Amino acid sequence: MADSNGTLEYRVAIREAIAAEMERDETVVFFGEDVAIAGGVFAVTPGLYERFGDRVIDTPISELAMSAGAFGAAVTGLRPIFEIMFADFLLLAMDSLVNQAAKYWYVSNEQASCPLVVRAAMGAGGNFGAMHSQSPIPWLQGVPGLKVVAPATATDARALLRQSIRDDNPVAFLEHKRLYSVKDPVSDDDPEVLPLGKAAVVREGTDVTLVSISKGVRDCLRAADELSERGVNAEVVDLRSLRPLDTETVLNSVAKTNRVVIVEEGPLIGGWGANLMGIVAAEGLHDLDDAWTIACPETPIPYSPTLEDPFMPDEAKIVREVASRLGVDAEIATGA
Amino acid sequence: MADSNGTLEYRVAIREAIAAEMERDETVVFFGEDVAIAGGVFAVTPGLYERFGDRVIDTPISELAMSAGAFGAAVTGLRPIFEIMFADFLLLAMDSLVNQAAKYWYVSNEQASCPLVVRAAMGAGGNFGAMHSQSPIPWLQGVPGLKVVAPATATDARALLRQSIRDDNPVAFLEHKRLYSVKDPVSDDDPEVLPLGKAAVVREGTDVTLVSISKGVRDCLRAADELSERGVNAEVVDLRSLRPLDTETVLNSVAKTNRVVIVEEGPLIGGWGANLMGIVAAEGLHDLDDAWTIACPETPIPYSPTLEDPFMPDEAKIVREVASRLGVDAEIATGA
Amino acid sequence: MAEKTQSKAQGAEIDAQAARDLYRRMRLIRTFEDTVQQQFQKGNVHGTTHLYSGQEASGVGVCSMLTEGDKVAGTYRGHGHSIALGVSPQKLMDEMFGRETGACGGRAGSMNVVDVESGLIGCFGIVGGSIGAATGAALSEKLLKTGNVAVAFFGDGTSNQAYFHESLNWAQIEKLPVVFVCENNLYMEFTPIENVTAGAIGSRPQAMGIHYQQVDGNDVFAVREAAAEAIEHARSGAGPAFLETMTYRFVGHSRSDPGKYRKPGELDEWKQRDPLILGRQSLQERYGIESERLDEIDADVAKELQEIVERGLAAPFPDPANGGGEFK
Amino acid sequence: MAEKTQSKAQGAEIDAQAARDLYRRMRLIRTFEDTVQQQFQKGNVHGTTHLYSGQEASGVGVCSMLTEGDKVAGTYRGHGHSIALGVSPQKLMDEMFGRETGACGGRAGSMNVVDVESGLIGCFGIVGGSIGAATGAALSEKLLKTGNVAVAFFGDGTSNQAYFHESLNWAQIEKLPVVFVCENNLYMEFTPIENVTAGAIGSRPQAMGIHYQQVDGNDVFAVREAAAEAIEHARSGAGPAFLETMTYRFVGHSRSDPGKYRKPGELDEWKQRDPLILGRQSLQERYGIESERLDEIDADVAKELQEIVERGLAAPFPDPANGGGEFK
Ligand SMILES: Cc1ncc(C[n+]2csc(CCOP(=O)(O)OP(=O)(O)O)c2C)c(N)n1
Ligand SMILES: Cc1ncc(C[n+]2csc(CCOP(=O)(O)OP(=O)(O)O)c2C)c(N)n1
Ligand SMILES: [Mg+2]
Ligand SMILES: [Mg+2]
Repeated sequence: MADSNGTLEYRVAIREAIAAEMERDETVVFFGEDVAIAGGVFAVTPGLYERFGDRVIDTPISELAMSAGAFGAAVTGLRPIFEIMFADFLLLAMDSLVNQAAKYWYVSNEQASCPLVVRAAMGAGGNFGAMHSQSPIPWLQGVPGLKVVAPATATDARALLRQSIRDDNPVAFLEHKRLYSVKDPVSDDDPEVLPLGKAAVVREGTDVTLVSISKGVRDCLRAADELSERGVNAEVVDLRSLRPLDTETVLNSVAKTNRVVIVEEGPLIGGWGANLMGIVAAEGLHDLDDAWTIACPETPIPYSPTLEDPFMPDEAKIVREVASRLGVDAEIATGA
Repeated sequence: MADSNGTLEYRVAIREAIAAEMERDETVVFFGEDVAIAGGVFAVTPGLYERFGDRVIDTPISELAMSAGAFGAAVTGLRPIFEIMFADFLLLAMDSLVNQAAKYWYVSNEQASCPLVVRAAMGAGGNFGAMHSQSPIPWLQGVPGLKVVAPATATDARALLRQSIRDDNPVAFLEHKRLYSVKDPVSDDDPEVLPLGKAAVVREGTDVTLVSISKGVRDCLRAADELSERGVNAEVVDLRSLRPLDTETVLNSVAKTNRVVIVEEGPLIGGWGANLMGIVAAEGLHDLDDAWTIACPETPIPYSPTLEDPFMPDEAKIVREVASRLGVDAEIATGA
Repeated sequence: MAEKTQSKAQGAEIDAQAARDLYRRMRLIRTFEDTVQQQFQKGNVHGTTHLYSGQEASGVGVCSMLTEGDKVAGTYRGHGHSIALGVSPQKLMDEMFGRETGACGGRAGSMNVVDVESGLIGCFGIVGGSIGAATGAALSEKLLKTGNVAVAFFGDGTSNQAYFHESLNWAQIEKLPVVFVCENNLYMEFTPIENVTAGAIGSRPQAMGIHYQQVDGNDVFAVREAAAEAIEHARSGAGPAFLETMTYRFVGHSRSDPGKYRKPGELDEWKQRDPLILGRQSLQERYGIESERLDEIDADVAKELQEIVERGLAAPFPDPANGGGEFK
Repeated sequence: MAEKTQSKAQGAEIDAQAARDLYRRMRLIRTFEDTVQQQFQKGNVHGTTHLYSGQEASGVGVCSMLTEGDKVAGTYRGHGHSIALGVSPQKLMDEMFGRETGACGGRAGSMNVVDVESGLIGCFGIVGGSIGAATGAALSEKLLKTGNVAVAFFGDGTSNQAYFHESLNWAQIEKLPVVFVCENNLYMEFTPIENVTAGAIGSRPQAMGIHYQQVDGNDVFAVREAAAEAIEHARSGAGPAFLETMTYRFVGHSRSDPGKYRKPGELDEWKQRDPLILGRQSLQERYGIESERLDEIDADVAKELQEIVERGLAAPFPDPANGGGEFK
């Protein structure tokens, strides 16, 4: 629901999506550590336990049992949503997600689906240190059968989470911690659901295509604003999901702009950014005049603000790199 | 040691590397499930327990404790090697590998290193089914601090494993199951160790660069032989490791051939192949006339031979695709 | 699932016909496994297999006490769990053969069979997976108020693994209707279980206050009785039950197994307690069924397996063009 | 590490000076944590913090019984473990401030501190990590025959997690010299531990035959005595020991915690058993140390912390150009 300013907070959007689907479908259940009585450590889920009773469950610190429990429940009639508090802890749950849930529909010869959603808070920028700041996308993207969704706005979060819950196979739904408190305008036309695997051109442009997901999209949009003041007209693509991966939307944009910059919060090597670049390059090689990826250094994520800030692929870095490669004055472009 | 034909079996190469390093350095220890008394389910490590006694340890089925145990031992004076029987089970051990071992040297501000090696048998082609056939590279490559090594030949395996054991930080050492029984010629000039992160041009050519790792390199070499009969002169690059990633060797080759084909046993989306392609494309865009990746379908790995065989990116597929894109008669090229 | 429905009505007490069925099912598993072994050697079964030979009374005894809608999670040693539950041996053999007519169309293979219609949510090639999955299935049964239970089969070696600990605790906290069946065949692969396990396995569930029983896993009637109690406990809402069936594997752990780890004489001793021998004795003693009648069953099963192999080898292989494309 | 070396020689019995040191160290932790809290509010400490206030006797009691070369693995609630072990509070505070002079040069932050020179192999932000790491460290001590032990600190809620089960079993099988210290503060974050834990935590190590003791975790002398026994057990080669210290957290779980989950009156009751109050009583009763002497210690510590903050805030931030480049 919109607040009095007509905006919706990201964390509220998540809560509303869960509530709406639990209302709509009795088989939807939700569990995680301190998600019920306490309402979650990021204050995302207060009120759900009061409203849905024993369908909202506080669990022990047992990430693997949660993941396997969601799998077992999903293949026997429930549609579980479960929360892994920090995405970094997904590593403890991965055997079940990857070896059980992601493979079930295919290996069972399509006898049965496995409709589960794992939600997790990801991302750096909050000085949480190396084990509470990672993006899990590199670990998860190369798993056929596991969809990976990461919304950039509150309204997208609501619609994509509702669709993820309705999806008949496993979805990793990743919420960037730096987005929980952002607010986005809502309107009556906002769709109830958005399809998984459909990217969006969130800003039209002609000179260069900026591609990202989750928080990175917001950085790209701000960078595009700044670049436009320097005469660079950037198009921005929000991938919304990394599996399924909508390469077509990216290729169409690149065919127009002939330049692509992919912005990833994570390492270059083994990251989704260069992976997408490789797919785009193979298919659209002769459309490309320039192409590069802006990612993080190849180290763990440091704690201190003076180390973490420059570690991030932020707006300033995007503006600087695009301006310099496109021959626009970088100094002016960074707003200095 | 070479057998009477002057060749070395891949599994023996692994065994010799472990034995040589245990001999050389008393702090090297080795543990895993049934690796000691039974000598390992792939018959890789018989004799080590008899030779090194309590430095070779049979463990319970506790992949996470093994991984964390290796970490704790590595930061307090041992150099553990441990075996995860099938690489698919690495998912159970990943929290410690990624959140503890890979980050230690950096996060501790370089106070201490974490010299451990995790060995695992990976790969499809043996009809082991979806949970015993995976390549774990997509899960592991995007982890700064964790080296990923996967040798293609017995002699490389020996030299790379010895160097991995000597390396001061964690290495995932991946052995393709279909390679254990291959034999490669040995010579007195074989190096004792090979550096990690250095690719090798294992066949020189001028028309197209084929890039792979592990078993894929052997498929590329055979494909190159066949292609040469059709007049296509392929260069083959063995990456040897995927982190560090030797993009320079690939770029140098591509500058010469102007065409690159990357062959990966794994999915395209989220895979290392397209990731490398993206890095190469960004740096060598204007050298490239053609570029594509040969990977597996985006599904789990099927069991039945009639499903698994065509699932693999094998020699025939490489020949067919290269021949067809280079305008050589594909039918002849496939050897039909 | 006629047998299962019947047995629910009766508790562990059964008539001669049902008793004969128990024996038949154990024989079916044994002959199935012998056949898999032969067919493996002929190159018709691929990859690897883990046979259930020697442990038949455990799976058959437990599954014979289940009822319509109950769920089972088996292991990579799952042919026995599957057949005990009522999965068609034809579909199972066809799966081993990698045929389109297999339980999973040839996609799964020996270690990962799923058969939803029988309640087999899956066989789990990765140790411990069955425990986590059955716990989740039990969450469904509880929240959907079905009155059903879920059963997890797993081995002794699995008690040292993450899924075991986390799932047992969660199941007990949530009072889930799940029965944990630990088939203790004394070895984790080639390693004697005591070498890798601290304390008795049974003391672990007991430390969590979980209802625990240990039973002779080679005596199908003893297993039935114990299973009746365990299942009743779980079904009643009192929380999980843990049943440890003491048994022994007569064949290699998987297809390549030197068997050197066995203690001298151990295999022979256990073979005297072969579940089929014990089963025959019980049928004679309890129901007066003559040896000849049981020989007839054996012959009948042998014939059934022959026909299964013939049909299976004649079945088509799956076409890679079907499915295998974009993931749903 | 003078205190530690000394205490080894003496066992749990100590003289007045050493007793005063124990008290001082507990006060140092408390004041350190209060200071972190203040500095967090001022924006000088970043991210999140989990304070040890109320649990001081546990860490100080255990670490006071360690000797040169012993290893400790702490948790995200690790400032107390670190200071108890002898990590410089200046280096620790500088780390919270994100400075180059911090224990890890500002790379680690509150949750992941490593201080090799003190034997702190790490603080583990991910629950259970400390257990696995200390078990591995104990493998080193055993195979390298150092005569040292490794200690894992962790909370009650962590007893439901994978690392706990797998590592305890392995440690017992291998008879590793590791002491598992479970600091039972009654809550897993905001959830009463009994809501998420089946049975008593202590019955779990006992089920594996692991030496187990439970002790009043707010009485530093009681903890010392129990720790002496546990450490001696581990050091002797008899295998791991498990010590459960019963205690209570006086502040929020982490920086944002409404505290609504506490039972009425519970906090007040525990505050009467504040380890610092109990410590003062013991020092008076056992050693006749007057209250004024202890007030002097308090004042001294307060001054020390003030200086620490001043120096810390004057220290340089790390330069991203140093390190952070290619991984070794
Ligand atoms: C997580 C995991 N680790 C290792 C293996 C390899 N493995 C397959 S069966 C087995 C032994 C299991 O022993 P137990 O639980 O006693 O069952 P049994 O085979 O005796 O029936 C092992 C180690 C596996 N499948 N999964
Ligand atoms: C694997 C994992 N899951 C969840 C968390 C988030 N978390 C941090 S502390 C904590 C509670 C731990 O409780 P307990 O073990 O009792 O220790 P305490 O905080 O009370 O000292 C949780 C759930 C985590 N850090 N790691
Ligand atoms: Mg066993
Ligand atoms: Mg606690």
